[in-house]
Amino acid sequence: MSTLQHDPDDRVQVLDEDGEVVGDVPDLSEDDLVGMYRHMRLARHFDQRAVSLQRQGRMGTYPPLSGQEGAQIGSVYALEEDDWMFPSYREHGGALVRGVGLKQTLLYWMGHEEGNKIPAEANVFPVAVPIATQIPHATGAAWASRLQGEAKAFICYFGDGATSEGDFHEGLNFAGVFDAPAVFFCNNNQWAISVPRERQTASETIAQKAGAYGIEGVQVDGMDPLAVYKVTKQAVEKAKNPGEDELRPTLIEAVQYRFGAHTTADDPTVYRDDDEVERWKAKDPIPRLEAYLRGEGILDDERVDEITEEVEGAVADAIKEAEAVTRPEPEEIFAHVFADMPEHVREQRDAFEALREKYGDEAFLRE
Amino acid sequence: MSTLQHDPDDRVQVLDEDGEVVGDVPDLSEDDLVGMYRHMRLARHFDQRAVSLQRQGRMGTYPPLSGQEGAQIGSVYALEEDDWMFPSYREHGGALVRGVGLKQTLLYWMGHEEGNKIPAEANVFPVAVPIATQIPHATGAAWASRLQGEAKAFICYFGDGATSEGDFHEGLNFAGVFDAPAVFFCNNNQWAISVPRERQTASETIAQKAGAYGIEGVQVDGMDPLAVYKVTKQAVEKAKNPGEDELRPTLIEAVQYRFGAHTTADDPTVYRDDDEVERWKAKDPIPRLEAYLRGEGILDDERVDEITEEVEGAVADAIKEAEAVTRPEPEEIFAHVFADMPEHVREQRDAFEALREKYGDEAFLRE
Amino acid sequence: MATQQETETQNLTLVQAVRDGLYTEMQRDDDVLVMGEDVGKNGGVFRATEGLYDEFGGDRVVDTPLAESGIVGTAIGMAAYGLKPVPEIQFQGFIYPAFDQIVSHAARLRTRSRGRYTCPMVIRAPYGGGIRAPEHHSESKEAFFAHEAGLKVVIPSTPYDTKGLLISAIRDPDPVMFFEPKLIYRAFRGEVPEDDYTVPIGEAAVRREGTDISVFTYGAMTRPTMDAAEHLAEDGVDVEVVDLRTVSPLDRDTIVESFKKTGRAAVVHEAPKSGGLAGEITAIIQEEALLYQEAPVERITGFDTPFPLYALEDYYLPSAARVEAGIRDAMEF
Amino acid sequence: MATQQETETQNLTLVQAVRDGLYTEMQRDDDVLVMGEDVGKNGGVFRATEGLYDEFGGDRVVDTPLAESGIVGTAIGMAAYGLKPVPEIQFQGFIYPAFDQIVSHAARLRTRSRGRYTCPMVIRAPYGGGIRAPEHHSESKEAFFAHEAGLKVVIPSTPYDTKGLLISAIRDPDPVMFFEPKLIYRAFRGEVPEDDYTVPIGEAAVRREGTDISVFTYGAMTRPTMDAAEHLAEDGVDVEVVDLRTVSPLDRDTIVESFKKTGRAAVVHEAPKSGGLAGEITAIIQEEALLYQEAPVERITGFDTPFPLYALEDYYLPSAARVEAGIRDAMEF
Ligand SMILES: Cc1ncc(C[n+]2csc(CCOP(=O)(O)OP(=O)(O)O)c2C)c(N)n1
Ligand SMILES: Cc1ncc(C[n+]2csc(CCOP(=O)(O)OP(=O)(O)O)c2C)c(N)n1
Ligand SMILES: [Mg+2]
Ligand SMILES: [Mg+2]
Repeated sequence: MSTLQHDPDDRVQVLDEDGEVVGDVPDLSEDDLVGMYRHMRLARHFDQRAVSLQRQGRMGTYPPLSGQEGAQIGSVYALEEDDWMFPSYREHGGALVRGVGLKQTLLYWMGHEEGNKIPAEANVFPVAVPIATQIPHATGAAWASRLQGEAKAFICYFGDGATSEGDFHEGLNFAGVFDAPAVFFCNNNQWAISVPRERQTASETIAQKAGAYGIEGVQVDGMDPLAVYKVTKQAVEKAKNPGEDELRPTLIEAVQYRFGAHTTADDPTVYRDDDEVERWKAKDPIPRLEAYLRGEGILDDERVDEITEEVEGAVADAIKEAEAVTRPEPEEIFAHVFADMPEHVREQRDAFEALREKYGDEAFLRE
Repeated sequence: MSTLQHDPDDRVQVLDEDGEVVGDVPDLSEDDLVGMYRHMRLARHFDQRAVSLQRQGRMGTYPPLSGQEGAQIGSVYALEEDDWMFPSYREHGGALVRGVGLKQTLLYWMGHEEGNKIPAEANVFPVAVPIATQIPHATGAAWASRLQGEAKAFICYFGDGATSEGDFHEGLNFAGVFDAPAVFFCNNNQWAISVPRERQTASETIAQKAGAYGIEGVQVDGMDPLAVYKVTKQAVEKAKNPGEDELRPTLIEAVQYRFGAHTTADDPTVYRDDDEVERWKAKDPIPRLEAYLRGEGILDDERVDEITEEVEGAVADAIKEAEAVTRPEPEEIFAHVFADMPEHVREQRDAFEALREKYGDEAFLRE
Repeated sequence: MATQQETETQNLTLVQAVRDGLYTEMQRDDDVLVMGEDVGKNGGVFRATEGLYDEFGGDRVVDTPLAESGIVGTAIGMAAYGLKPVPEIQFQGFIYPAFDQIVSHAARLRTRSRGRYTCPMVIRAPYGGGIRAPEHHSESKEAFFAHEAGLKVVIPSTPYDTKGLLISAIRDPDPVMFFEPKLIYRAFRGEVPEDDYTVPIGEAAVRREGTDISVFTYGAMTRPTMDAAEHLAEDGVDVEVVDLRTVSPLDRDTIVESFKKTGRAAVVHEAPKSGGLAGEITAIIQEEALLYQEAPVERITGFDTPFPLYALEDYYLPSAARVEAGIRDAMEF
Repeated sequence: MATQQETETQNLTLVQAVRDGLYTEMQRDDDVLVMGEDVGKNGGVFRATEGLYDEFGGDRVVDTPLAESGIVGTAIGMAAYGLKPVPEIQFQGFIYPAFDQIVSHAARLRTRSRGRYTCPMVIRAPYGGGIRAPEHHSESKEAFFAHEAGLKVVIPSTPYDTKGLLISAIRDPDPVMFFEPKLIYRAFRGEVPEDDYTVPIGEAAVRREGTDISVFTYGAMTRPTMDAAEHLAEDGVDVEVVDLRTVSPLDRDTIVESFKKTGRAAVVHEAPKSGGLAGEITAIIQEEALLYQEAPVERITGFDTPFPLYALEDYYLPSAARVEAGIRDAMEF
């Protein structure tokens, strides 16, 4: 029986909270296992640095991901080169693996238009801030790909809160009807800002919502990167080569927790207990994978120290590079509205430039 | 076990296609049984006359209901006096039972503003033309009623096509979360204009979509008025007095067929076979209930003839009254935009009246 | 015997020209696909896609579930992935569930990705009143879309323009809202070339030259406007009628040039007055040509009320009589 | 020692005045309830509902699922059923999923039922740029709502007006869009009576009298406009600043009266230029007072582009310098 066909109430797990093996370990090379660990460490360290940049006024609002590395890294490792990723706004970790560099992510949250320019070689869609809106996009792209005879998978990320939006419903329903090769990956981190999962919906699991669309749903321990990898891998494979009478799309509910604030503008102590946070911190995906890899002899102190150093270096470099980027020119506001700039937009740009010439840049910038 | 707890794949039935009893007959007085029959006949006859009025250019576009009387009449009979009804645009039969007269319905489809004025004593919401938009309204009203400590049920009608809209999802999800005393009644008549039920969603039943909201779903033979009554009654009772650990809302999928066109503007022969129509006509709810009532000795030829006569008289009267209503005055356009007419609206009204005075009514009417 | 001329054009209604535009472009470009409610086997509730399903099959003429946000949202994904979807929204009044996808995503995908992703998509919808349709079926809310940067908004008024503008819209690298005046879907016929050809987006057409007053209009309102102009001509008032054809971006050059010639203007649209295109056009005129202005620009529009049920719709819609009265006011100022 | 005066007013920020307005009206009227994302325990992402959950409980201060159409759609049902819901949309940029419920239903329930059902509801949403917020968080799209008959659209700019207008909006028998300028949520404080009081919807306020030019603005743009006016005063240009406070229906009397006095005007808003309120105001001015007009009405607005990421937002928003330059242009015409 495929993992996906589990009763949605069963939560798939490979490693328990101590990193002990409790399920079938997926087939991953040592390189991949270490790669996953390294990427999770990188995501965590980046996250901590990003939060502190924001605190120091060096960056705008930022949505932290700590606690969610297992789901992000575990799932993107299950993708192949030419598969596609449709993120929400919190998947910097996953996007990094898929080719969106840390500098780019920093620039985005620093408010630079350049931060929105996904590198040409990365099959990643832009960040989606309006909740759940990326879900129909992923369905549409997946459908288009299938119409073109390709065998690619399209993974789409969103939160538990997003499942309440109409676009979740319409996106998954279209995927079922048009048999789109999509993997809908719900990062159920228990909270939508201050609104707890139980207030979001009366259904017992989010995975069971798949039934409404005639597609499979599965719940996985989202803080167990190997379980996430396993489940996603199967969903990706099914998207490309479904069995007889099987529809391609899957809804994965990855049960997890965000350790920090919703964004740096949020104070979670207002709505949740420290106790709860501590209980979930015991499930931290990083020590869990590390314990397993140490147990398998794949990691030791020396390698871990090396990784720590690499990770710190990479983040420090990215910050340096991002901070070296100067404020974009105002013409960037006008540059990409249409392929060809219409006359009225050009006039607005020119009029503004003339004013700026006349009064100086400072006249237009608030301190 | 409550009927509602049936496996959604089981379709509740009381009478088979020949009117033979195949399930527990609900407890209904002879008066109610005859009343249901009479109302179904009235709805059917009204429908036929309305279609012919439209053909003769005496009425605008009209959405026929023939074939769907069992679901409409069966379900509204399960309501109590102070329960509420939120229709789509096809429930003239049900609305009639709830106090919206035939004349009113005719005026609505004749394009008179007055047709939109639900009588003060009828607990019925206005027709909802934009698909599925009435679903959150019903949830909101039901929720408001519960907040006020009332024990009323709110039934909301919509089609199979409507289940694809985001508002279906959001409306049912809110109902689950806020435990609203609502009954969501899906008239699955197999078609959304030309789009068949299978193209609407990949889920096997519509009833199973209830699972996404943690509420009960049930599939009923929508052309069996007694089965519809039974299921709706239980849902209404549960809405008012749920059992321990039971949520109030229910999703009912009433499986049925529209015999005629989607609206008088539609030609169904373009997209469906006569064979199919004939197969479903064999399930016609009217002869089915009639056969049962005759078998029980509740109806005989004489009573049926009386009813035929009553029904024809009532419809003829309604048409006469509706056609006697003259074109409303243009000021009706402006009358109810706000409680108090703003100055600019008043000026537009007055300016138009002045022009009409000057040039005569005909100058503004196209032939 | 058919002449050369006759074999190369067809005499089509406006809705047939829509169909012909879709057909022509789908023939030419395999990436074009049509999707929406009832567009397939049924050929569209107005028959705008008639026969396309048989011609191009269910993968390119797609009956979708009843969900406008899903239609536009998946079309955005398709467009970003290289196809050229032409979603139909059955009536403009049912476009609002898709409003978020249109304004937050379709209109901004190019900007938001600095050109990496684009959204070459045409959203078609019949708009406007006058056909005794049920509630919510008579909306004329082009102004909502004209206020969103990143969208072009096209409204044809002749069969020839319809095909040519639709083909331009499909070839446009950016999203285009294509609103079709359903009141005149079948009101008259016009010669339409069988081949493919384009009418440029963003260019107005002077339908009647005149020297006394410029009347700017579009879509179904061109007819009462032309009628009023002809009638006024009998009284010696020489009206210039400009059919805008694209309401965003507006053809400011043509508007201003015409106005400079006449010094008086009216704008006719069936959309509500407040916040409608007439205000925008008035603002442009006085920005560019105040010194030429001899009278206030008359706004001859729908009322600031919901569109009434059909028994009253003739009063709501600007009629030739209202247009004429408005023009006379401007002339007599 | 506190004087009589001091005990009866509080010195509040604009967002505190929102909270105070909600609190005051919820105290007075049990039918009023607040609903939305994070409005309960969290007190709103801007703290506009802080403490209300503790005060009034979870039935009247309701954390909803994350679904804007559901929020507004259920609020319509509640309003029709006799309650007075005050739904919050977390940012104006996230109101679009509810657009259909707002324009197709909230705005039309009274008309569509000939007064049998009504929709006394206030939809609150913070709007506008300037706070270094992420994408889609800086929208200023009041014009969308001003074009829909059946909606009132209110935008306060002072703490005093905020409370008084909010109370008026809650007591209004029809739906009101209440857009709060989040840029100035905490920018300054003002005296706000502790008691309940109302500021009438539909009345503009003259913030600064002047004789040379009338500048019409609202919301967060009142500040750069006042700054520009003060600065121009040093050069002898006497600017009248009119804070519209309600953008639909507009206070045409005040607008026209002011313009007749000065003969010149500018409109300042951060919304995009094309199809923005400035066009509507310009049209009204020339309809009512063309003969007084000495210069084109200057439109000093956001650009016709999507709102940029925050590194560029200062350029996008009309600054005092842009307002001043625009006014000078109008003066020198
Ligand atoms: C349509 C829309 N509504 C509201 C918001 C404001 N908002 C941003 S994140 C968020 C909560 C999202 O919760 P969830 O989907 O669980 O994702 P998470 O942030 O927990 O990863 C809200 C309400 C938004 N961005 N878009
Ligand atoms: C939002 C919206 N989209 C499209 C339409 C046009 N339309 C009217 S009825 C209909 C089909 C409805 O099908 P279903 O929900 O199954 O109800 P039925 O008519 O079969 O009773 C469509 C597409 C509409 N009224 N509203
Ligand atoms: Mg979450
Ligand atoms: Mg149906």
